[in-house]
Amino acid sequence: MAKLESTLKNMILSLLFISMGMSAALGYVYVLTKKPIEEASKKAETSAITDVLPAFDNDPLAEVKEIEGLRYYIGKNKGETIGCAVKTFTDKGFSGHFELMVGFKPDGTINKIAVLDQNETPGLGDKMKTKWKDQFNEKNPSNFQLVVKKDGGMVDAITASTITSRAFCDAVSKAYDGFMKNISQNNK
Amino acid sequence: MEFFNIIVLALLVNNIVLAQFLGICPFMGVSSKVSTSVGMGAAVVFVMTLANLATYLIYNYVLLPFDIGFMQTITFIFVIAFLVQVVEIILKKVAPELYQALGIFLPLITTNCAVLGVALLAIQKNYNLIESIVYSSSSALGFTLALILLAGIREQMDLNDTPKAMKGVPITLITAGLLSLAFMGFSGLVK
Amino acid sequence: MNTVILYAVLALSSIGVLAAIILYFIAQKFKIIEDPRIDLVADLLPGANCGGCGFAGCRNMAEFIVKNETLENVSCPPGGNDVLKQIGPIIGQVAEEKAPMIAVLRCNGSLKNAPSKVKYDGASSCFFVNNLFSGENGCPNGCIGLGDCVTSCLFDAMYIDSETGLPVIDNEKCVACGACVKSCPRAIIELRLKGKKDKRIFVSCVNKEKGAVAKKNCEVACIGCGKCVKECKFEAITLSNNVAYINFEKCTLCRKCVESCPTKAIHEVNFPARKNKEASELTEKETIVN
Amino acid sequence: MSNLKYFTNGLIKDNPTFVLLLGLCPALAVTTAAMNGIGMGMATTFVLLCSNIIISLLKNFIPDKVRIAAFIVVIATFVTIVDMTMKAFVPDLYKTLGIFIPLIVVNCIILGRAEAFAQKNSLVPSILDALGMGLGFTLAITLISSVRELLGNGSIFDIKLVSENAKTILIFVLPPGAFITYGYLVALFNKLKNNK
Amino acid sequence: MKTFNLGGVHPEENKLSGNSPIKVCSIPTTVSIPLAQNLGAASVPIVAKGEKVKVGQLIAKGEAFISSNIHSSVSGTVLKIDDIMDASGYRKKAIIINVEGDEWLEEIDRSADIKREISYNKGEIVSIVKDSGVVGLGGATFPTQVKLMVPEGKKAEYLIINGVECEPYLTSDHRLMLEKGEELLIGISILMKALDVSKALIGIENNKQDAIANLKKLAVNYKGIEVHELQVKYPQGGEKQLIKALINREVPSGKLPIEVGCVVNNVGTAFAVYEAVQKKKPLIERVVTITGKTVKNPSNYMVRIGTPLSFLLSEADSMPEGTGKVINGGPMMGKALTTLEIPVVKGMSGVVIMPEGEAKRPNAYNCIRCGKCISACPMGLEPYLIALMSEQNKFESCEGERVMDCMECGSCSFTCPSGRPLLDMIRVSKNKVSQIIRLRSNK
Amino acid sequence: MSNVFVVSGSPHVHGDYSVKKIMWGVVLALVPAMLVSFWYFGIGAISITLVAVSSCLFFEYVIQKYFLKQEVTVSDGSAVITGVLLAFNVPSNLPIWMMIIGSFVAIVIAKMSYGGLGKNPFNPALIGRVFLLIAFPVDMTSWPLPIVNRTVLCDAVTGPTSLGILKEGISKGESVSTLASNLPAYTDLFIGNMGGSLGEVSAIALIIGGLYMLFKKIITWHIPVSYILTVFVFTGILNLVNPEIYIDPVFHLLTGGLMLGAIFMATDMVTSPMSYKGMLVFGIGCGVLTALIRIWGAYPEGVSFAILIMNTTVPLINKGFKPKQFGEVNK
Ligand SMILES: Cc1cc2nc3c(=O)[nH]c(=O)nc-3n(C[C@H](O)[C@H](O)[C@H](O)COP(=O)(O)O)c2cc1C
Ligand SMILES: Cc1cc2nc3c(=O)[nH]c(=O)nc-3n(C[C@H](O)[C@H](O)[C@H](O)COP(=O)(O)O)c2cc1C
Ligand SMILES: Cc1cc2nc3c(=O)[nH]c(=O)nc-3n(C[C@H](O)[C@H](O)[C@H](O)COP(=O)(O)O)c2cc1C
Ligand SMILES: Cc1cc2nc3c(=O)[nH]c(=O)nc-3n(C[C@H](O)[C@H](O)[C@H](O)CO)c2cc1C
Ligand code: SF4
Ligand code: SF4
Ligand code: SF4
Ligand code: SF4
Ligand code: FES
Repeated sequence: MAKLESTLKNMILSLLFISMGMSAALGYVYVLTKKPIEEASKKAETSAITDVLPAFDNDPLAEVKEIEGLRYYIGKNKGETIGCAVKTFTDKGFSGHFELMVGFKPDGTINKIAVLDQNETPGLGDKMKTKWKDQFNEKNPSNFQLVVKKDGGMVDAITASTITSRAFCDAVSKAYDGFMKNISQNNK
Repeated sequence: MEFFNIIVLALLVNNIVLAQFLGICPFMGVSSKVSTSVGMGAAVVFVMTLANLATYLIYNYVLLPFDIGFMQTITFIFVIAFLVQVVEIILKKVAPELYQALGIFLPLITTNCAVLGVALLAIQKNYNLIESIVYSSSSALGFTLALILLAGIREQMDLNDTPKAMKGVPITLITAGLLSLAFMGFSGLVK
Repeated sequence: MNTVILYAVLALSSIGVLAAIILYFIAQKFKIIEDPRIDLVADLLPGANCGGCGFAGCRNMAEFIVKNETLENVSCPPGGNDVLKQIGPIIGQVAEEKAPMIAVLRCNGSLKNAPSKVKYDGASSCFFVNNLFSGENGCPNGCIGLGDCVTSCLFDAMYIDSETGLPVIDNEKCVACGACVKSCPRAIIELRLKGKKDKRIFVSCVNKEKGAVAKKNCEVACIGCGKCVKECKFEAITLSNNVAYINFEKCTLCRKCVESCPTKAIHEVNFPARKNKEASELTEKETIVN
Repeated sequence: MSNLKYFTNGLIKDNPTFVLLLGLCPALAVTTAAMNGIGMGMATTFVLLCSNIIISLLKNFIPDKVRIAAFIVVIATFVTIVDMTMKAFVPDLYKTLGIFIPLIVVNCIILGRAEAFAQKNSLVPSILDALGMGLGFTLAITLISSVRELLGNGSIFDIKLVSENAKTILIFVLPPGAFITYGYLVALFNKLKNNK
Repeated sequence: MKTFNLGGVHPEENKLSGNSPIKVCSIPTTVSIPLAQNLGAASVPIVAKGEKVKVGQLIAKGEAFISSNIHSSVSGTVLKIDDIMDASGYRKKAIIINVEGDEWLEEIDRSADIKREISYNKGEIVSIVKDSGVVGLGGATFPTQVKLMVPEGKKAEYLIINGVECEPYLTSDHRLMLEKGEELLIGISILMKALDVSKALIGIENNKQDAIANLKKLAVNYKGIEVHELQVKYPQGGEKQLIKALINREVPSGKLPIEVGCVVNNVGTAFAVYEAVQKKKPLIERVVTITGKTVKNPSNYMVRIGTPLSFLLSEADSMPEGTGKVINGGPMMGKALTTLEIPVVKGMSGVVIMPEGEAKRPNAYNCIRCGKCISACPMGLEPYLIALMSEQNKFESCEGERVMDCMECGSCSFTCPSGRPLLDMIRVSKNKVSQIIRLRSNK
Repeated sequence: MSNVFVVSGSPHVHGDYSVKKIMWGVVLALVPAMLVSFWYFGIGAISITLVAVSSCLFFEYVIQKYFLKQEVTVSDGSAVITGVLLAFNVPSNLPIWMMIIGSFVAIVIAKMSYGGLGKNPFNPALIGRVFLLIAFPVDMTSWPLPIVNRTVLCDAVTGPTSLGILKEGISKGESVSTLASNLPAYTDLFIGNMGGSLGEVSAIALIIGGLYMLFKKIITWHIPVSYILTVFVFTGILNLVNPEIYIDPVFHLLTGGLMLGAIFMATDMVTSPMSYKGMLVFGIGCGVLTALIRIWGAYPEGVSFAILIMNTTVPLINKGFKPKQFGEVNK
């Protein structure tokens, strides 16, 4: 079969048909994947919350509070508040922005921390994803100074990544302050 | 100061070629002579700024209102390809000499990830219209800068008889690597 | 839900149609008349942009072919005759069937045949030496052996034999682009008919000096004695400026002249060995390089 | 040419990454870990395959003047499909590959192939060509990313080969390392190819 | 002290023969007088085989505009006109004469008297210079009469006399200035008259104090002639450099000295002009320095043109064992010879003999981009760049780098720490570029 | 005559410069600084220097002999300079294997890949050093403190460099005057009694070497002087604006590798411009970048990066700043 000539009519028609067909296909796939995408992002959040809080039986996502840019997820077990996961962030990282999920026990003690989203340098700043962050577990910022040792605090910095470590502390402090101000009183 | 930050960041610290790996194909292909790389750079600055303006408008005034953000990629690339073709046709007629110098690169620009990449990144970074234009033009200038530096070095290497095994692509890639190594010195200049 | 699909279809289609219309009108308005055949020809060329044809890249050659509508004087070494044959119909020409050629070195002034009288110490360039003096062996027309031809060959078809100090042409690789011919400051290399079964006969000397002088510098110089001219029944050999030349279009490869030359300046290549033992030494060893 | 040849061409003779030097950006950007290489390669192969199929089927319905536009629409569609699918089902990989998923659109390989091949050939060779090219690309970038992961992180496919505290040559997972690794691999590839 | 500002080098001076007075070389049994002895077209012979000639008799005529006459330097019979090896390294036509006695043309004044007053006018001087076959003896052998005909619209202000002799080893000009000062100054006055200029400047490097003193003393009697002492720096003898050093004017790229109102002549040329005009003696002999570190008696000889070099060397008893290189001219610009069987010609100011060790060039390595060649180049070129471009056959680019301005002084090759044969490659480029230029102007 | 004459184009004599003389001259000029480093950093410094030099020589030999198959020119001394300068740019307690990697990068990647001496666009020693800095940031930034004539191989006492102290402090919001007590005295800085890379510490030793090279005409004054002067003026102006944030320029001159960089590394003829004008532009560029990076960049020390970045511009500078030509025709 011969190729279609490049007349105006043919050009428009063929492009039109292709565009229509393709965009219809796209729209269809979009509709199909919409749910799974939402679920996937929910799952990521839930699993982070699960990571940082002690066992809970409610759906923290349902009771999320958003105050001043931080999100608070309350975890309850048999109706009793067992803690709060705070989604926090900092812009002071070596590569700027990164996000953490910090789990607090009702008294403000840090339970665990998970790293959500970060662009720090592989091998340097991104070591914060490793065991390094476990040093915060079971520490209460009221007596555990969230400042790297170099600056007179109590946190061991990641080697050669003081900037990241400082930013990490910044994010955790932000979460702690917010938690103390907005959540722990409310719940008391 | 905000603009200054965007410019320094895009031009030096996060240079789209040397740190973000966008537009490597033309970076490798059109960097053998300084004069052509200047032409290519100019073409990219022009197209990239124009494309960013267009994609910004389309995204914010067509895709978002209709809630079809997922059509981003397809509409953007379409608009870019369209723009490039228009520029090519017009250039061929209006400035044939410029076309002789840049003509072959214009099709290359469509297939240059930098243009689409920067358009996507500008949306991702939530820039407003002016920021987005500043960002795209300084990214393009960053591309041009890297391109011209590499072209200078390649011209010099051309006279210098590089070892056969390394000649051509390998040594160009390694030079780009060392260029990127040097550019890491800019890191932290602005946040 | 379906509105999403609807919007998507509408948005893309309208952008598409709009773009097509604008593009069409712009294309009309800014139309340039360029011979479409240029594209066709350029598509056929190998695209190696090797410059072997003498143009700056394949497209330039395509433009030349189309503009002049001729295939005369053009050749594409990597593509060979096949490509020209394919191009022919596009420009309404039949490619001239060119007999295959090959580069031939017309000098045998090896280190042994023409020993060095002085020593040269400087830039490795035949061109330069040619301007400086007659060369280490004193022959003002002979091969200098610094390999300007070798560097000019884009096809790796030449190398300098360290024993003879002369360039050797690899029959397998040579595509007869003639780059070496142009690069030799002494016009020693010639493109000659490849010959049936690669058989060739030629005078391997270009020295224009008088016989005695030439002979003093180089044992195998053509001394212009004219014996071969008399021997050749096909009038293929001419003598001028004290040196004989065999016209390859007239030569029938009968090999008579080879034996007649007192200085063994006429070379035969790729002939079977002769019965006569002495003469067989004349047969140039075929160098086959892998 | 036998059909098989269409397939094998992309692997060595016309390897998109080492010989044709198309699609350099992903080959440098996402190759910090071997896994990324595979993911990117597969995504690209998928788009390549689908668009080659559609284009070779549609080629006669597309007038020359709009052929590029039409190719782009087709390719962009499949890219967006991949994009959404990966977002839904492999969100972690999706995150690391980042902007380079939508950029498959412009990835010169695909355009190059659509222009050079699918437009001129029928269905079967187009499919084989797409598979060959895709596989060639995948193998090549997986190779690059393995080297980089090994040197820069001491691991391969996330399996640590050296102790947790051992020092690795970080720079290989950073941009300069990408260029340098790629450069030497191209040199090596040329050398092996020429020696054959 | 004056000198030029840009570039320049200072090779070891080695003026070994500076103190040895000019000796007269005896006459050989045959002489070969090449027909190509000047820049421009070769001369056309007007004698035939078997013809008898006298000393000073015209034997070949310069017919082209830039060409020059040739006279017999001996008396005898023309043996043949044949190809002989000459200093160019190729065989060229020469008139070969069998020497019989020493019979001069009558009109030539062979007395030692100095003839001071100049009885010819401008036009007559030029035609005598032309008839006598005087060419530039500074090395370029440019026919002197052409220089004396200042083109329409140009005006000469200064006559510049080149007594610099910046080449290491050579001393022929030095000895001439010392021994023939008076004649030299008269020659200069003749040139001044021919050019219609009122000022002549003699530039001499300060390693020739005796010559400077001698000329300064004599010059007081000559109006308009000044002697200038110059700092030693190679290549001050290059005419553009000399003009820059003496009157601080720069000859524009691609232009001749007359552009800035100068005509430059060598001291040897001025002396030859004196002899031609005042003594009716054509250019049949010249001073040649025979020198070298291994040479027993480095000395200066007055030699008849056409004398075989081997004859001259055996007369000077100076062909030491272990000779590696014999150079026609100085070590910076001279030409290495392939054989001693070549005749002395008008352009031969000296012969430097080098032992094998000294003759060996250093091994060449990569350019280390040290820039020494740039600071050495008196023309402000970038020799490293031109040489690299030339190696890569990028001759169009070479033209853009003004390769044609290079005067082949060799300062660049001399300084290059990597031993690169820069000038060799630049010469290739100059040749190719002039081909390109010729092709272009033919189109 | 039995002699075979040699024929060549002119000139037939050659000056007494040679690559070997130049390179070994630089090595000699490096000796004072080397001795100071041995004095302050002891065996660590000696072994690091030895390892760097010998591995540079080894890599160059292997590549020339077995890969490029060309004449081996390791004796020209350029690889020795690269080795010494590389060693000068690292802390004396750097693990040996890292030093070997650094030498590999410097010689194989930065130099021999381009074809060897004279062809590399980037300063090999600096490429080696920056590569190490980015690859092993921890080891490359823990500096042993100088102890006069010490003999312990790996001393545990490490501390930041003066510039490091300054940068840390400023970034925490402290002022220069409060930090001054932590910084070494200027006399110590001048003779080299401070923490830092091997060879960068002693300004006086480096200057002596520089004067020697100037005297021997190995380098010209243009790059070092314009470089140092630019840093002085730049930081001086900032110091005048706000002395509490920007320390005085003399401190900048004496710390970090400025002297080492300006005298030995920016002057590498291979990777610096050819014309005097170009050299001045290069020096000023290095100066501005050094100050920028030191004051606002992520790294406390900017010399290596500044020189490398300027190296990238050298071909363009060479194109833009040609030497003055004789008889230039003004258009
Ligand atoms: C390529 C590169 C990436 C870096 N990434 C990080 C990073 O992710 N986090 C960080 O804190 N510092 C990073 N740095 C900064 C340096 O490691 C710097 O030396 C360090 O922040 C300061 O040293 P200290 O942590 O030992 O005080 C990076 C530097 C470079 C060159
Ligand atoms: C083609 C040509 C024409 C010349 N015409 C003149 C001229 O008209 N007047 C003049 O004074 N010199 C003329 N010269 C001579 C040059 O100025 C110069 O003296 C000569 O080339 C030798 O100079 P050198 O020994 O410095 O190379 C001419 C030279 C050439 C090659
Ligand atoms: C590099 C160079 C060096 C020269 N040195 C001398 C010199 O030392 N003495 C001299 O008389 N001419 C020297 N010349 C030749 C002069 O440039 C010029 O041609 C000559 O003085 C003109 O005079 P003539 O025509 O009488 O020979 C030199 C030329 C060049 C290019
Ligand atoms: C004055 C001078 C400075 C040099 N500086 C360096 C240097 O900083 N780094 C280096 O690797 N080599 C240096 N070299 C040696 C040599 O030039 C260098 O290895 C080349 O860059 C290799 O091609 C220097 C040489 C000289 C003469
Ligand atoms: S044939 Fe010609 S170019 Fe080749 S080596 Fe001989 S002289 Fe040189
Ligand atoms: S350059 Fe000569 S030898 Fe090489 S391919 Fe061309 S004709 Fe043959
Ligand atoms: S020979 Fe030419 S390039 Fe070299 S220094 Fe002299 S004038 Fe300059
Ligand atoms: S003098 Fe030699 S090494 Fe130095 S720049 Fe010139 S050519 Fe290169
Ligand atoms: S993949 Fe080719 S420009 Fe990015």
